[in-house]
Formats: sequence, structure tokens, C-alpha cells
Amino acid sequence: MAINLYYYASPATFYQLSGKLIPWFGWSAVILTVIGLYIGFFMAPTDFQQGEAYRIIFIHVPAAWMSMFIYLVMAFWGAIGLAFKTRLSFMMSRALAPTGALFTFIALWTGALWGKPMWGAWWVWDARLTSELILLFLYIGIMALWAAIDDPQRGDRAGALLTLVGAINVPIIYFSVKWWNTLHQGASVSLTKAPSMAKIMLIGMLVMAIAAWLYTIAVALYRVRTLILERERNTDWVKALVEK
Amino acid sequence: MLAARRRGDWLTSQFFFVMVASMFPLGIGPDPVTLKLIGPGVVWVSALLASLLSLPRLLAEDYRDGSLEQMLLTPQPPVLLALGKSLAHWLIYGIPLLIISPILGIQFALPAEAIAVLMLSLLIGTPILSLLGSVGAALTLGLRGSGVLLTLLILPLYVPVLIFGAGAVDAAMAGTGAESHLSLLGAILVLTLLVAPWIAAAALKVSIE
Amino acid sequence: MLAARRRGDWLTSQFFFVMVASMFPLGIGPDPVTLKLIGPGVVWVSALLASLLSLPRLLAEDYRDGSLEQMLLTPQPPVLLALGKSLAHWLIYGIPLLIISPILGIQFALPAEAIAVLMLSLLIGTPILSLLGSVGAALTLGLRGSGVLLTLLILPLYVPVLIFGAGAVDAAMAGTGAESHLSLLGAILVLTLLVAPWIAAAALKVSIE
Amino acid sequence: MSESVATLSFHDLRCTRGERELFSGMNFTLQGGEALLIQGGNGQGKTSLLRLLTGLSQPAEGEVRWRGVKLDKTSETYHREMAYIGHLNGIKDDLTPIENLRLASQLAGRTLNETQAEERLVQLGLGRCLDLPCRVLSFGQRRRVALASLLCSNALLWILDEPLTGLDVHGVALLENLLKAHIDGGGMAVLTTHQPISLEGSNIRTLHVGSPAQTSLAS
Amino acid sequence: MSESVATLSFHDLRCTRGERELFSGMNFTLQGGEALLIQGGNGQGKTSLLRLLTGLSQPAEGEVRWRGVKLDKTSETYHREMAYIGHLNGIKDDLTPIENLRLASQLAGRTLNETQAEERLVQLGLGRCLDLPCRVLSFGQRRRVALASLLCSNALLWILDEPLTGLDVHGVALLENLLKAHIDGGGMAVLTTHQPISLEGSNIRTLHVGSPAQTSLAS
Ligand code: HEM
Ligand SMILES: Nc1ncnc2c1ncn2[C@@H]1O[C@H](COP(=O)(O)OP(=O)(O)OP(=O)(O)O)[C@@H](O)[C@H]1O
Ligand SMILES: Nc1ncnc2c1ncn2[C@@H]1O[C@H](COP(=O)(O)OP(=O)(O)OP(=O)(O)O)[C@@H](O)[C@H]1O
Ligand SMILES: [Mg+2]
Ligand SMILES: [Mg+2]
Repeated sequence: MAINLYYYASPATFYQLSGKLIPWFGWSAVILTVIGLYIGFFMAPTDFQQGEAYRIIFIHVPAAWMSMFIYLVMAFWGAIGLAFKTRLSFMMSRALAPTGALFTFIALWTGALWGKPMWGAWWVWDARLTSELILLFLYIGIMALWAAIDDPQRGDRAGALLTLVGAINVPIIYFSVKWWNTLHQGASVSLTKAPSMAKIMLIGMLVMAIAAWLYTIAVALYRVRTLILERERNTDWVKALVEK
Repeated sequence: MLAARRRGDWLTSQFFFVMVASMFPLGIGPDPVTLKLIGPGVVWVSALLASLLSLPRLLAEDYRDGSLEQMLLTPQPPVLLALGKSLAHWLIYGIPLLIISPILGIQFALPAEAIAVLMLSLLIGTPILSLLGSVGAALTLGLRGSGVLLTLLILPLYVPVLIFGAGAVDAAMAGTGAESHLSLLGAILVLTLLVAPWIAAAALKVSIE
Repeated sequence: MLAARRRGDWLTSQFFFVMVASMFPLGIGPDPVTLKLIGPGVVWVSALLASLLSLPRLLAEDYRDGSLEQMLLTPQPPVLLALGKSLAHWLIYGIPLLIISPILGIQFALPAEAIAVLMLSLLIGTPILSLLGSVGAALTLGLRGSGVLLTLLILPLYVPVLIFGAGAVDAAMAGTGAESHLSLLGAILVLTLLVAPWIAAAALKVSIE
Repeated sequence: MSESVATLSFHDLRCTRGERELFSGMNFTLQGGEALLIQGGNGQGKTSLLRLLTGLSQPAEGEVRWRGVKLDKTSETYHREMAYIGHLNGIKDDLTPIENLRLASQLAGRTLNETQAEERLVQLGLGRCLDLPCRVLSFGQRRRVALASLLCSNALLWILDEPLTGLDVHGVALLENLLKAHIDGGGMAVLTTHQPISLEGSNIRTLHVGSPAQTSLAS
Repeated sequence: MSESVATLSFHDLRCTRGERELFSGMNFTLQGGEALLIQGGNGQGKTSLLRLLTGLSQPAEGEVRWRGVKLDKTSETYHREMAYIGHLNGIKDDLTPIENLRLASQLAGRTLNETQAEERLVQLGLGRCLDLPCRVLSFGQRRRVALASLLCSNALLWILDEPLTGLDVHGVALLENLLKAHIDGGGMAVLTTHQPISLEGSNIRTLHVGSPAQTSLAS
């Protein structure tokens, strides 16, 4: 088992494997997005309180989930990399950051769009909104740090350390609605309770969430492949690959 | 340890806060009701900015003249070094701020009780800023544009301190009791005290390579 | 000249302002009426602080690596060098601030007209800050504790700019017309443009000896 | 016990910078009473090698051992017995030479009183500069302050990167004598230099960094 | 016209630092095709003298003349014809060697295209480092970048403070040849060094800074 793990942790094998996987993830992401959007915009009923504006939930919530989840995954890979000095885990972490920042931005943006009709303001300084904004800043900070460090090894480790420090923010975002009484809605999907919203809405959101997942994986794998080529361009296997 | 040797810095830091915090009434207008309203927030934001302003110097000089290398080569564990640096930062930046904060409070027409809470919140909060700041300073050591980068990395981490710190004073003024805010601040302090020096030490080692 | 080469800095500066200005609502509380009241002042104070934070880097690096010496040894007159440095500072600090200021205005719920005046006042005011700042940076070059010392020297000089700048926006919001404030700012700009580079050049020569 | 014999050894060291490999397969064992002179042209990796030996940076492959133990396991002992002077002097510009020496000792957990510090500095020809902040000292004088701090460390192993830089002829002779005394007294030293250094009589071994072919290419 | 003859001369120069007098009554006239080697131990005032000659600092007494005109009256011409390399390299860590050279030329009001810059750098043995930021270069390589920038300046008068520092044997030989070519081609140079430098065949004059008595005292 251990041998196997190390086998896949080697950039060369990983490169081959991921090349085969990317199209699968990519296409299923596209298909699921279409289905999800269809459910969201044509099948789900109009909300009796919020009218049509609520449909933004199908983008907002999956994006918000992903923004936090990706950060945790980055922190996980960063920690693994620091502990075991595996090159690949740092690359995973780097590959995920832009997507995470994108989803954070989408969550903020759709939230703001939604906030205008719901709360009458684009932006309020509510705990969840603020902590989500901080998450965006963290993503940007980490990417800026990577950009500023020329030496890839040093950049990897410095970025991983920062990611770890910032990870504290994710539970704050998630629980902010519980800890402070905020304008923002509390969690209505949870594993322990029965969901409090219409089934079709839930399905639509879940489909969109899975699509976002698949998209993230596809893009991350693609970026990792590029990173691998860049970093390992002096190794024999990359040279062989390029010559092919 | 070392930074404390510079006597002049002490006084300058104090002036700095007074000046930053005095700029707000100038920019905003002298209405005492407004001033009172924004007072705690402004003092706290000034504290954050002052910490940011003094952070780049914390390690950069040692890095450039090679003494940081030498410190890492002493038998002392790097964690102690990082802790010492945070302490030094707090001594030249936090303490002067504490001493001067009552004056700022008076400038903003805060009631006496609120000033006491303000000082208490600064006493708990500023060490957190120094500890987190040392992580940021260690990470950005020797990088190009490190000053602005440092701000970018560190400000998001400072936000909770700001919220609870200013929140405590606001709560005291509103009469709802500042204890919960202060105890949260205290919890953050304990957490950062346990975690930040290790991360800063690791970052130092990475940066010096 | 030189500083403009660093592309990354641009974006970072922009984020920097957003972050600094975002801290105030966090510290002060989210009430939109208060925010509107303090908005212009806060944006202007942030502009001052951002300028202060970026000043130490303006010359210090060139001083340390010896390129400042080399620049003084070029056939160009030192006044041009000082002017170029101020310009460089304004490019990496003033321009991003201008671009981002409407967003800050929205954050503070300012009316559209006030935002226009805010931008205009920043357009006239920030070059003054850069020009004055280069004098301060040149004077404190290579001194110990130069960062804080710089603040101490420069902030008092910045105060008039702050008063007229924020005053212009306040006046626009009160409907009393911002022209007089803005034209005063303009006069200050002309004056500093004529005087500051010479003083900065002289200070540079003294510092480099 | 084999561990208590003072040896510095490195095995199969490989060092990469960016995408470039500086050297690989470096092996050496240095014992008390010996000095190792590392040779190689500009940019061949001498400084990089020395930094690996101090433990400040980590090799891409291979390991460095002190008294038979890997560096990261014995860093406290090692740092107590080793002193390093790099291209940077590691002295504080705002402090006087005496203050610098005392501060360095204090950080290393030793105490050094003022007379001792003064003695060392006078020995290195800095008698006239004791009370000046290091900022105003000349290039060579600052280098001498760093060397004085080396002497104060009482270290067994000296790692010196171009210690002769900036020293005048008297300074070079002085340092040569100090080095000889240190080695002949059972100490160890690893050093690099581009200038001729005469340590004849002492036990000097040399090691080449970078292939000679590379040398001619690079310079 | 006497002004158009390229001479650097200084008259009755006196230099003080703090309360200490470094030297006084220094006189010299240097003509085209000559080099001046300034000698003296550490801290005797060589660097201080060179800085007086560049015009970066002002003498306590006496004056420096270029083509017969006092420096502060002719600084623009002088700075066009003179190049100085001090203990600091004056290169930007964030830029690559090529960018550094081009920036320096641009600031001096000249233009230098990429191929020219590359040529100079290759001439100085930096062919492998053209695209690396100077931050990662080795000590000697950074020194070479500074020397390349000297060559690009086309200056008539070179003022070099310990130019051999950090250079390996090939580097020293290279610089000696460059210096010889410069002087023999009618150029002028003022330099200091603690290392032996062999410029035989060229017209070298020497000047001592600090009394020999002081030298032995100080070192
Ligand atoms: C820019 C502003 C906003 C931000 C940054 C934001 C952020 C977030 C985040 C991070 C989540 C996921 C957390 C979780 O699952 O508990 C979330 C979920 C959600 N948001 Fe927002 N939001 C914003 C505006 C809004 C607005 C205006 C509304 C509608 C009134 C809204 C309604 C919701 C709903 C219904 C959920 C799903 C909660 C659940 O079922 O778990 N959000 N938002
Ligand atoms: N990121 C990088 N990519 C490629 N090469 C690099 C990188 N970083 C450093 N180098 C090279 O690594 C080498 C480091 O050399 P080092 O400082 O160890 O040389 P040295 O032998 O001490 O030279 P000197 O005699 O000049 O002090 C240099 O040749 C430098 O160009
Ligand atoms: N404020 C001061 N008071 C007393 N002496 C001073 C002061 N400032 C500088 N000095 C002395 O002036 C001298 C400056 O010497 P300078 O740098 O010119 O020496 P140098 O000949 O270039 O030496 P090196 O060979 O080490 O480079 C030093 O001896 C220094 O100690
Ligand atoms: Mg070296
Ligand atoms: Mg000198």
C-alpha cells in the first residue's frame, strides 16, 4: 500500500494518470452544470417569499461551499508537503488556489447581487460576509506570496505555512451565522437534520455542487500537469516526453 | 531582545499613534458625538496600522546584515528566537501604545469606563498583533515589495482582533458588558501564543535558505 | 522610472487600500449613516497612511544597494532624480488609489457626486503627498529608526492636504460647493511641485555623503 | 564512543539551485586538527556548500554529520561548537564593536565582559574604533569586527566564507596566524578564498567544487 | 585650451571623519594613459579619498578639479566621463543582469540594446546567468555584473574601490587585462586594492594614504 502511494506521488506517474482523467472530469462537469442550471431555472418553483431572485442560490451556495472546501484541501496538501516533503502535494496546493479564489469571488459577487433585492444593500458588514471577504484576501495573499518568491521550493513552503495559518478562517465563516446573529441566512442543509427546503431545490443545488467539484478537480489536475512540466523540465522523463 | 536597545524608538512610536489618531478628527470634523461613536474603532485601526508600519523593520535589518543567520546558528531553538522577536516588537510598539491610549480616549471624548476597557483590550490584543506580525514578517523576508506584501498577508489575520477589540469598547459604551469580547480576545491570544512562534520559526528557516 | 517596472506591485497597492479602508467599517460598526459621515475622512486618512507605508521603500533600497550613489553620479541633475522618484512613487501608489477610490466610496455609501469630488481631490492631493514624501524619505535615509522618524517628520506636512481634501468631499456632500477647497489644494500642489524636488535633491546629497 | 570524536563529515551531497545542479556526490570527512580549503571559481557553489555545512540550508540529497549524528538531530550541540562567517558580516551598524561582540555572545548564551571584548578587538587592530558605531567603520574594519566575534565564540569548528576579503596585508597575516593556531590546537576549519593563503605547516586538505570544465565556462 | 585636456587633479585635500583627521595636504595630478593606485591599510581613508574624487562627498579643505575646473562647477561633464564602483555594487537584486545594465545606461542617458548588454556580460563570464535575478547570483558574479556596467559606461576615468574583491583567479586576470587595455588606450583609472595586482607595462603611479606609523598602529 505504502509503495503504491509513493508510486502515485511521483510526478511522472501522476502526469500520465491525470492526463487520462482530465477529460472525464471536465465533461461530466459541463453536463452536470447544464442539468443543474436547468433544474434551478426551469424546474424549481418560484419562492413564495423571495420571488425569482432566489434562483441565484443555485450558483451562490455551491460557490460558497467550494470556496471554503478548496481552502481546506489546500491547507491539507500544504501540511502534507511540509511534513513529508512531497513535491506533488505543494503543486496540488498551488493548482487549487486560483479556482478557490474564483469561487470565493463568485460567492461574494452573487451574494452582493442577491443582497440588493433582499437586504436593500449590496454590502453589509455582517460576520459571514466579512469572513468570506477575508477568505478572498487570503487567497490573493497566498498567490501574491508565491508570485513574489522566485525559488519554487522556498515559495512552496512559505505558501503552505501561510495557508495553514489562514485555515482558522474557514470554521469562522462556516459558523459565523451561528455564533453571531447576522443578516445572512443560517445553514439549511445539514447532515444531521432533514433539509428544510423543497426537494427539487436541494437536488438542483447538489447537482451544481457536484459540477463545481468536478470542475475544480479537472482544472486542478490541468494546472498540476503544467506545473509538473515546468518544474521537472530537466528530468529525463519530461525531456523524453517533449521529444515525442 | 535587541530592538529594545533603541531608546529613541520608544518615544517616536508614541508620537506616531497620537498623530495617526489625531488625523481622524481633522479629516472627519470635530463633532463630539460622531467622534465618540468612531473613537474605539479609530484607536484600534491605528493600533493595527502602527503595528504594520513597524513590522517590516522587525526582521529585515537582521536579515540584511546577516545577523539573522547568526541568530539561527546559536544553540537556542528558533522558536525562542521567533518568540523573542515578537516580544521585542510588542515592547517597542505595544507598550507605548498602551501608555498613550488613555490620551487618545480623551481626544475622542470616551467615558472613563470605556477607556479602561480600551486599555484592557489593547493589553490583550496588541500581543496578538505582534505574534501574527512576526509570522508575516518572517514569510516576506527579503522578497521584493515585501512591505506591501506583508500588509496583504497580515491584515486579514488581524481582522478578528480588530473586531473583538473595538467591539469590546463599543459594548462597554453600550452597557452590554465587554467580558465576552475580552474573553474571546484572550482565547485568541492563547491560541496564537501557542501556534504563531512555531510557524514564524519555520518561516524564518525557509526564508533564510 | 524604476519602481514602475514591477508589475505585481500595482495590484498589491490596490488591494492594500481596499483592505485598509475596509478595516474602518469593521472597527466602527456597520451603521451606514455613520459610515457616510466618516467616509471622506477615512478614505483620505487611508491615502495618507498608504503613502506613508510605501515611502520608506522609495529610496531605502536604492541607498542600500548603492544604486542611489550611482544615480547621483549620472549627468542628470539631482533635482530631476528627486522629481523622478516622486513621480515613481505617485505612479505606484497614487494611480492605484485613484482607480480604486470609487469602490471605497461605495463601501462607505457615498453619493455619486461626492465620489466624483473625492476622486478629483485625490487626483490633486496625492501628488502633493508623493512630493512631500520624497523630501522626508531623503532626509531620513540610512538613519536608525528611519521609518518612524519619517512618519514624524512628514505627517504634520500632510495635515493641510488632509484637511482640504476631506473638506472638499464634505463640502460637496453638504452642497456648499467644493471649488474653494479644490483650488486651495491646487495651489498647494503648484507650490510643492516648485519647491519640494529641490529640497529633496539637497537632502539626498547630504544623506549620501 | 564514536560520537564524541569531533568529526564533520558529509556524504553524497547534492545541491541544486533553481533548475541548475551545482554539485553532486560530494564526500568528505574532516577531523580535529585539520582544515578544509574549498576551491572553485565564481558561482561554482562554494558558498552554497558552506551553507549546507552550517545547516542553514538543506541538501537536495545526501547528509551532513557532526560527531556522527545528522545535523538536524544535533543542531543545538553543533551550533554551540561551530561558528560561521559568510559574505555578510552579521554585525549591527548601530552598535559599537564592543556592543556587537557582547550582543553576539549573549545571543549564543555566553557572557563576555567589556574587557574581554576590548581585548579581542585590540588584537584585531581595532583599538581606535572601540566607541564608534559600526556604520562609520571602513569595509575592512567591519570585516575585522566579524572576525573578532569569531574568536569570542570559542568554537571548535570555523566555517569561513572568503575571510580574507577586504583585509589589508597585516590583516591577512594576522588571520593566517590565528587560523594556524586554531588548527594546530586541535580545532577544525572549513574555508574558501580566491586569494593566496599560506598555512604551510598546518594540515590542510582541499576540495574542488564544480568541474574544471564548468569553471572555464563560467568565468 | 587647458580645459579640454583630460586631467584629474586634487590640491591640498584634507579629509576628516568625526573628530579624526584621516589625511591632509594630498596633492596629485593624473593624466590620460595613467593609473593611480592608492595604498594604505584598513581604515586609513582610501574609500574616503575616492568618494571625494567622485564628488559624492566634499573635502574639509582643498579641491578636486576635472579638466582644470572645480568639480561642483563641472559635475555634469564629469559624471558623463567618470564611472565609480564602490564597496557596494549598485545593482538591483530584483532585476536580471541584462536589465541592470540597461537600466544603468538609461539612467545615465545612454541607450544600450539587449545584444550589447549580453555581449558585455558574456565577456565577463556571466553567460549562464543572463536571465536570473541578481538576488540569486553568487558574490563574485554580482561583482562581475557591476564591472560589466562599468564597461558599458564608456567612461574615460574609472574610479574603482577594491575591484578585485570576490573575483576568482580568472576574474582577476580578466580585470587586469581590461584595466591595461583601458589605460593603454588613453583612459585613466584610480583604484585601491589589498590584493597584488599586476599591471606591469602600463603607467601606474601610487599614492599612500595615512602615515606608515598609523598603519602599523591601526592593524
Ligand atoms: C456578498 C454577500 C454574501 C456572502 C459573502 C455570502 C456567503 C455565503 C457562504 C460562505 C455560504 C455558505 C455557508 C454555509 O453553507 O453555511 C452562503 C450560503 C448561503 N447564502 Fe450567502 N452570502 C452572501 C449573500 C447572501 C444573500 C444576500 C443571501 C440571501 C438573502 C444569501 C443566502 C444564502 C443561503 C440561503 C445560503 C445557503 C445556506 C445553507 O443552506 O447552508 N447569501 N453564503
Ligand atoms: N534559481 C537559480 N537558477 C539557476 N542558478 C542559480 C539559481 N540560484 C542560484 N544559482 C546559481 O548558483 C550558484 C551559487 O553559487 P555560490 O554562491 O555557491 O557560488 P560561490 O562558489 O560561492 O561563488 P563566489 O566565488 O562568487 O562567491 C551561482 O552560480 C548562481 O548563479
Ligand atoms: N565619526 C567618526 N569618528 C572617528 N572616525 C571615523 C568616523 N567616521 C569614520 N571614521 C574612520 O574613518 C575611516 C574611514 O576609512 P575608509 O573607509 O576611507 O577606509 P579605507 O582605507 O577604505 O579602508 P578599507 O581598506 O578597510 O576599505 C575609518 O578608519 C573610520 O574608523
Ligand atoms: Mg561565495
Ligand atoms: Mg575602503
